Amino acid sequence: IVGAIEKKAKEEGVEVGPTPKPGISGLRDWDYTLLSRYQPVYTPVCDQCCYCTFGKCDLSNNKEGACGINMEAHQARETLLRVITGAAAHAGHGRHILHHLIHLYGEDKPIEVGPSNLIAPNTQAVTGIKPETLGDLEEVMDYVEEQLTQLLATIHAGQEGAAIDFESKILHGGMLDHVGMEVSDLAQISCLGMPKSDPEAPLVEIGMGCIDSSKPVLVVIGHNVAGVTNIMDYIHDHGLEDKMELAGLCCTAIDMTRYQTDQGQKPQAKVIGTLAKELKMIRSGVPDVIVVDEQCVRADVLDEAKKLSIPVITTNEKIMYGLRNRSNDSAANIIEDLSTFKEPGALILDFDVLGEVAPELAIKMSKIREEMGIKALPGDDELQELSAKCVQCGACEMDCPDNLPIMEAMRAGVDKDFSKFEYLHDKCIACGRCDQACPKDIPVLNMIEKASQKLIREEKGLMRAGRGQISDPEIREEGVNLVLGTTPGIVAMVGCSNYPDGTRDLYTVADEMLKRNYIVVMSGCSAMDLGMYKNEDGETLYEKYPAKFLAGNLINVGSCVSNSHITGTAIKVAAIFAQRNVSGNYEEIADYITNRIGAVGVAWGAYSQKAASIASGCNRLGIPVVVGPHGSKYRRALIGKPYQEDDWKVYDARDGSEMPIPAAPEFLLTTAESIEELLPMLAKNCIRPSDNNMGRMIKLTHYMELSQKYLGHRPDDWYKFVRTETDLPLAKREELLKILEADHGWEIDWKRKKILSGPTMKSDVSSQPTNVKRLCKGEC
Amino acid sequence: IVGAIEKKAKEEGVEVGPTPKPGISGLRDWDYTLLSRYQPVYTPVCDQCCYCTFGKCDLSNNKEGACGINMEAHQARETLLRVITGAAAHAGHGRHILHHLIHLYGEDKPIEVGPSNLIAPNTQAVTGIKPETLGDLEEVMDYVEEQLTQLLATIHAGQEGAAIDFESKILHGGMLDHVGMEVSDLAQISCLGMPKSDPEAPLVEIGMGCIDSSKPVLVVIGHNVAGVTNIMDYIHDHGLEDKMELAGLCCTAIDMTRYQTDQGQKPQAKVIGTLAKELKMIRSGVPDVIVVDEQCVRADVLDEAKKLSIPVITTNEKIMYGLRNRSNDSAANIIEDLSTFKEPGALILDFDVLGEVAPELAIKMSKIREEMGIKALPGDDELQELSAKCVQCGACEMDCPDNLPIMEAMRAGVDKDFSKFEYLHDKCIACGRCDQACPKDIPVLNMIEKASQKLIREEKGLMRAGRGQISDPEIREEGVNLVLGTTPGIVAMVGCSNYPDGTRDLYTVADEMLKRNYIVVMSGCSAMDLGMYKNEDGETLYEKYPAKFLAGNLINVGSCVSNSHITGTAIKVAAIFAQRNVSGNYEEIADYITNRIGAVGVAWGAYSQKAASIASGCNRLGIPVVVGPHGSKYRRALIGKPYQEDDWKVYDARDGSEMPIPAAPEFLLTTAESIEELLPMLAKNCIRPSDNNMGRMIKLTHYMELSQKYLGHRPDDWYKFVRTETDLPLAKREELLKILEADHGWEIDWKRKKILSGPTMKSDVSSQPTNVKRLCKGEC
Amino acid sequence: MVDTTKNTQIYATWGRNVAKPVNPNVAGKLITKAKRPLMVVGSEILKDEKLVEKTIAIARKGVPVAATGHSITALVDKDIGAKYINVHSLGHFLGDKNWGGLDGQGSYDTILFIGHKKYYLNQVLAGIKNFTDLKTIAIERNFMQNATLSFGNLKPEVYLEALDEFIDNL
Amino acid sequence: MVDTTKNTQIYATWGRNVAKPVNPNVAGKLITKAKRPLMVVGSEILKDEKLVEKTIAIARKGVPVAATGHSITALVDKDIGAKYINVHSLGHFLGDKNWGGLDGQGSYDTILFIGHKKYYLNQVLAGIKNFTDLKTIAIERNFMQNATLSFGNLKPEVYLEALDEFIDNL
Repeated sequence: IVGAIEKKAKEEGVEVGPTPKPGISGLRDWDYTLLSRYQPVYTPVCDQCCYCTFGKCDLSNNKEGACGINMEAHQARETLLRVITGAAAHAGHGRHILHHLIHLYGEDKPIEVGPSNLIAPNTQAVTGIKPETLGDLEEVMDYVEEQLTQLLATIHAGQEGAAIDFESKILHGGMLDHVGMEVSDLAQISCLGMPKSDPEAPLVEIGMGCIDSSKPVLVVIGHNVAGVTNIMDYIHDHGLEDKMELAGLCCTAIDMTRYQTDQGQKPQAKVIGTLAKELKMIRSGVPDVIVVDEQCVRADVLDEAKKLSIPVITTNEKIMYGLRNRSNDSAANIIEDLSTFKEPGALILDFDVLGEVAPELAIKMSKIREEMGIKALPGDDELQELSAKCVQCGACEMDCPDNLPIMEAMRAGVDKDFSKFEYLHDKCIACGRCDQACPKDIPVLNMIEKASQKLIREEKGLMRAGRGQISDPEIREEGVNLVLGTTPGIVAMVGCSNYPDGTRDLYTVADEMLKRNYIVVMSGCSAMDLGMYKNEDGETLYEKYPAKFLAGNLINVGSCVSNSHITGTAIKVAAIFAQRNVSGNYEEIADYITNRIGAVGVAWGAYSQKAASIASGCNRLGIPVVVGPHGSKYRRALIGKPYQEDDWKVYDARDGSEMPIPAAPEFLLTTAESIEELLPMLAKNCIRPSDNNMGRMIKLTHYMELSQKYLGHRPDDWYKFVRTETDLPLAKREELLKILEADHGWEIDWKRKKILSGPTMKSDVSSQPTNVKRLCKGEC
Repeated sequence: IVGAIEKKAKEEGVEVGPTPKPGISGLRDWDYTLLSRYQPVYTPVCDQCCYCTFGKCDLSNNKEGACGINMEAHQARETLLRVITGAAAHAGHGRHILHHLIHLYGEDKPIEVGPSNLIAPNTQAVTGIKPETLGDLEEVMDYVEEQLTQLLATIHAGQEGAAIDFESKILHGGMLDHVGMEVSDLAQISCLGMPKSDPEAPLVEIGMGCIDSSKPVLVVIGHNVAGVTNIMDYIHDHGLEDKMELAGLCCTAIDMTRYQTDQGQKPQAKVIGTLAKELKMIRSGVPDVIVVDEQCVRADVLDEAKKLSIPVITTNEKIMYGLRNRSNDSAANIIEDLSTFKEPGALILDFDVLGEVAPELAIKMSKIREEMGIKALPGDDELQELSAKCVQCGACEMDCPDNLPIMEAMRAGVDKDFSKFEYLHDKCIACGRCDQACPKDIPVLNMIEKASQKLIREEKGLMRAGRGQISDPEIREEGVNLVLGTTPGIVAMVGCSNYPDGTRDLYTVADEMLKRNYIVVMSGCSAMDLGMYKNEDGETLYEKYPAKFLAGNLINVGSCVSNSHITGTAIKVAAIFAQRNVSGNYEEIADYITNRIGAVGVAWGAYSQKAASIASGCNRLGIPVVVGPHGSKYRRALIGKPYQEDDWKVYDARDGSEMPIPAAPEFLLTTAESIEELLPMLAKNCIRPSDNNMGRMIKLTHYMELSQKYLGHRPDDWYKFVRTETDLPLAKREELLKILEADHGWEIDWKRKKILSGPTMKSDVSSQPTNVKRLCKGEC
Repeated sequence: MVDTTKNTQIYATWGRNVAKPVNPNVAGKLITKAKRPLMVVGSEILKDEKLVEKTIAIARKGVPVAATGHSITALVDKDIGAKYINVHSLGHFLGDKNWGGLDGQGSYDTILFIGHKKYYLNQVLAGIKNFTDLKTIAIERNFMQNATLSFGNLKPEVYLEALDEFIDNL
Repeated sequence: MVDTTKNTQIYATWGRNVAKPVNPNVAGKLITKAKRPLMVVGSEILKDEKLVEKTIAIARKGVPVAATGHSITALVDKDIGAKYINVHSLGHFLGDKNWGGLDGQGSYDTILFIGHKKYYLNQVLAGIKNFTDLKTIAIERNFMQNATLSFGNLKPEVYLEALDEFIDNL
């Protein structure tokens, strides 16, 4: 099979590297290189293993279970399972939408994603395939599915026994995830008229407050826009745009607003928000019909909707809710049955039928539900009564994932002070565990929502529609600044809405880094939440900052599967700016990125297995990722030891000699406690060996300033990043030289303001840092 | 894609049914039919969910977690995860060996598995593909991998929310498993000279006692024989057969003994035994080199082997143990490094290198280890000392999966009575949890093994080498007896060695059912353990009973992947005896089997996820499976309610009318407490609606006799299976008629010894029971 | 008075809902008070003649008996109306309000367990615990964490004493 | 004397190894006896000025301070030598015998925790519990089940009292 790739490549004059379509062991040496510097840190979520029926087994204190596995290896295995689950979610999505689009547009439909030649950087780096048509993507998916099956096989009892090899498999799974995501987005961008590397992608209305509940409201939840486009077409073809509201939750919402906007058209839908808004939206009683597709859809949608007489339509084999398959029925019959509540919903896998049923049913249900006088949230008067029911047992707070102060709100509620419920609103991720916990059956979540109606009505913002990948010309323009560090770095804010302290934190982080000229890249739920806040001038950050791939710009690449464009960007810098061969040449590309591209991923509210696989895919490329404190429950971090000098050395590719490098990034995957801690971490971990003096100076300045601003002190380790006096922040150069002399014993030539001795690293712009011996001169 | 299948089928004159390559929803209606009669019964292994980082969540009392999923749906999801893990293990194995064999023999190598036309019953029923060459199997694997990825995707947070649809997905995963297994075995039988539907497959030496430890001993552990065949070739080509011992553990052992025996050659290796023997074998110190491939290999092999200076060679990407990849090294270098203990082992993915290294290293290590005087088990004198160290704290018994009476053995050991350790030997599955638990670091397992040396030396038996599938001519001969019930049923004893009360139970069950003329089919670990016991005449059951596909015969189909031939047999009966169309016609085939083929699977020692997926694949075909009590930890059974009359009705395909059927099988998946309970269950659950009077009489006789023999009573429900007097056991007909009259109020014509009224079911041999409305006359 | 509540050591946990350790007299009174109790007897009683005796003694006090596994072999002619049933099926039927019970008299409210393998019974109990409102009482030698109430882990001799006390309180 | 051992309710379990509930005086004495203690202070102390005070009081008794998150903002000029470190990294380094500690004086033996989010600290502790021999003591408002020793769940006012008593016993 690999032979065929090389043959095709030869015909096209493309050079194929050593590892097209790598198997599990294909990049193991590279993984071992990374893992020797960044050690796995295991924080089990459970001390037991319940995989097979020898068990369950108690593995505490790294004991062995009945199959001989120890805690360390099992934790790595648990992590691998999460990663391949995430990768499968994306790959499954990709395969589904690819089937669907090939069915509609044929195998020969060209891939069109903007003004790029390197249109599938992840795919090409991994598989060696340069896809040109939808049909070409099928072979890519075959490879991903084969490898995921191999990885899932290793989860079985009695397979891998070594934590380190599970770790290598984790990185393999993460890499596959980015290929699966890329295929998904390439296919849909090409066929569904989505923006193509467009810095001027339109702004989209977002927030619960932007929904006009006086109209029929059709709400779509999920990640896979395939069927939703038929609904949008129907609404458009029948001129229903003004007669109803079409709004989405989660990434389907993002992709709805990308649909048919590549020619400057207006987005045809609104975004409600993230997974954290799902239950709140349903409980509001506003939706007249709910359509779900796949991924990040609450499992209780049908139950919750049923209580409020909202019909639910499932449209994807991954979520069917036990509903009857009506795919071969007429729209009229289905609408009749659902509007008379014969059944609480239907499974419709035929998207033409779906396209008609969903909007028509919404229009019909709107009247019916109004006449029924559906009552959703408690009335003003009830809030006090409900508060009084509370016996202050603390069950809700014990069960709340963030242990929020609910009892306090109840106490105040007795005195008709509901402000404390309002305080909870933004911090609450609307998981509903409080409701489940309350022995008095108090609808805690509904009380929070009711008390926050004023806030919710004001939840109106703007999000830039997902622009797709960064184009080759953009890379050509900005690549050099990234590699030299004069653009201080890329901060990619991705992932879900499981924030430790509310959604506003995202805004704070993005604004701070944008002001400092970092490129901030958004995707998925984070991209949505960022659009919910406005500055003093009433502007969202999407309005405040431009959206090119340039320092100080704010980019939304798109939905969850668009995350592949973030890694794709790094690969493109290596391929286009540095002219490295891409095809099947993953290790060299990853090595280049590791040493030269200052990018950090942040998944501050990460909750999902997909976030774990996305992060692992970044990690294999040497891109570090920080997750919020809930991320500690991913069980496994990759953290280096800055105090172990031997770990921070690379080869100089010019002659294969060893050279010391700064301990940055310090980790590949870790957590932070608060955004105050996060901000200086971001700056510090954008430092790379390849920084020139100007670049290092800029990065160090931000690191030191952010430490001062958010942690109230100058960081202890700032001097370790100094190679020469020109690396020092200009404004404080003299002061810092004094400290270097006094506290660290460095020798300073005060006349010329030069460092004579002290630094462990030399400043040599022409050095070529690499972790891979074979890439050194005279090696191969 | 499906279009292509139908086109090819048309060219070949094959009719393709409605569901070639079904997606997740393709057979959902059939699943719902099964699930309405056999309800999921959830017995959680944990009350919590730790899938995503919203959690962990407490789901006790069927509460909802943070994503909205409830306990029921989560348990179904947990089960699905186990099932697809098992299916992936087989599919991953299949893909690996298929790649390997295509690499060696080419895409056009014909599939040759014996005198059959229907060579791939599972594959053809599911995919509609009739494979003829190795290359044809690739498309089959593509389908399996695509579907497994789709199923793994549904494990992700925020996907399926309904338990019933997870259940349908479980059955889908099980079905895929049998396709993956079938591909694996078809490929290896075709290329590796394995017996081809051979009732005369040779007998193989089995047991720890049959290893000559005075010779160099090379031990192979795992399931995938691909690399092992190179070792066998090397031994053969270099005439080393008599100079060393080659022995295997787990299914690799079974497949080693199948290798090159299809022309009547002698097996070239010995079988040590199951997973439960792995640790005992290593701890004995006998192996000089250990080679592992994949699946059911203890995770501590390397650690345990290292302690006894046994080099370990890993040969498969699924298990690499962190060992250095020496695939591109010379055999001499590797042997040098391992024999000087520079490294504890090596990863060798090049099977030519492996073929040389493993045997040569074993020969070399044998001398070295002898000279070193490696001491493995404690000496006779030490046993008492170690017993005396025991403080009777009970930690070992608390941690033993079977809570075996270890303290008692220790107490007796103080007085030099080691018989109680001997008693533990056969009941102990050698998991080693006792060792891990002991606060005094007493090597409990080694003590058991040492005390049982005499027993172990006598552990010598014979197993019939795996014969592969049941051939078409065999089906033609026996099919009618199975459908009419005159051959009372097939008892398939499969799966692992996690028995509740020792290995001998298997022998008891098989012998009892064989005596009663059931066809007993063995595979995998069960096939091995059955060969370990001899009757009074010193015969194993494999010697005592013939191995044709006829009543009262004992068949070993082969290794774990050969389980596909058991379901394949049922499919073949429908296709060949009943002339039902097979291709892409899964539902009709399953419906036929459900109503007409008296087969029960028993996985008495099931421990693995593979056992769960194998069982689920049987279940989708309507074949019931009983697992031992440890199987309750699979979390989910499928059990019907015999007292709910409406659940036990089918259509008569002649006119679509409803007809009552007996409540048999009563379950699709359940557990039994002891083999005494199991035996009558087996007989009862072989009863089918299609039994003719002779068949029903035979089956009922066995059910009643086994109840009497093993439970000491006549079963309460025997009369429910009586349709007419000729269904009654002949010897007791009069007595039973009296009971029917007296206790159940049936009307009897005593003159003609006829039942006049009473039975709920009619006896009508020409009725055509079906669960599928569309298969009734006038429906389609 | 035997204290059966002291040692509740376990090997693994299910979650936060754990059986309350119970003393024999309390357990006995609860069974007496139950509207519709059922004693589920497992095959492990066959390993000890004394256990068989005590099981029969409990049954004679009027507690209906479900005999699982092959425990029926020791109970079949003892005139206590013991009925064989598979314990996994029983777990399923117990959660069904429409089940007529072993005797057609309707469903049960309090279930007593004796003579079961620890790992097996804990699974059956995990189902009952999470999906039904039934009260389950384990009078086994080992602490059964998924019951509503359970004896702790007991020494063999203490266990027999505890059963006697339990019987006295019926 | 405040009893901090009563309420050890938890939402979820990890397994059979659970923190021993500890009283303030015992916890205080253990820290005093420790060869090389370390107090790890989380950002949650910033939510209550009183907590900051008590943290500083503990430090003043000679316990070295690792400030995680942004707790350093309240500790930086207090002359207690507090050093910032990420708590996840700290968990990693603590298990490394070759780590020189925050002050270069070598690794620690007893770790005290205050001011952390419950779910976050329990994860860090899960790592320390399973992979190191360190003794960990949580003097938090909530029962931290993965510590070696922990206060139970406390009311705010009781908690402050408990801290005072702890400080008195240093």
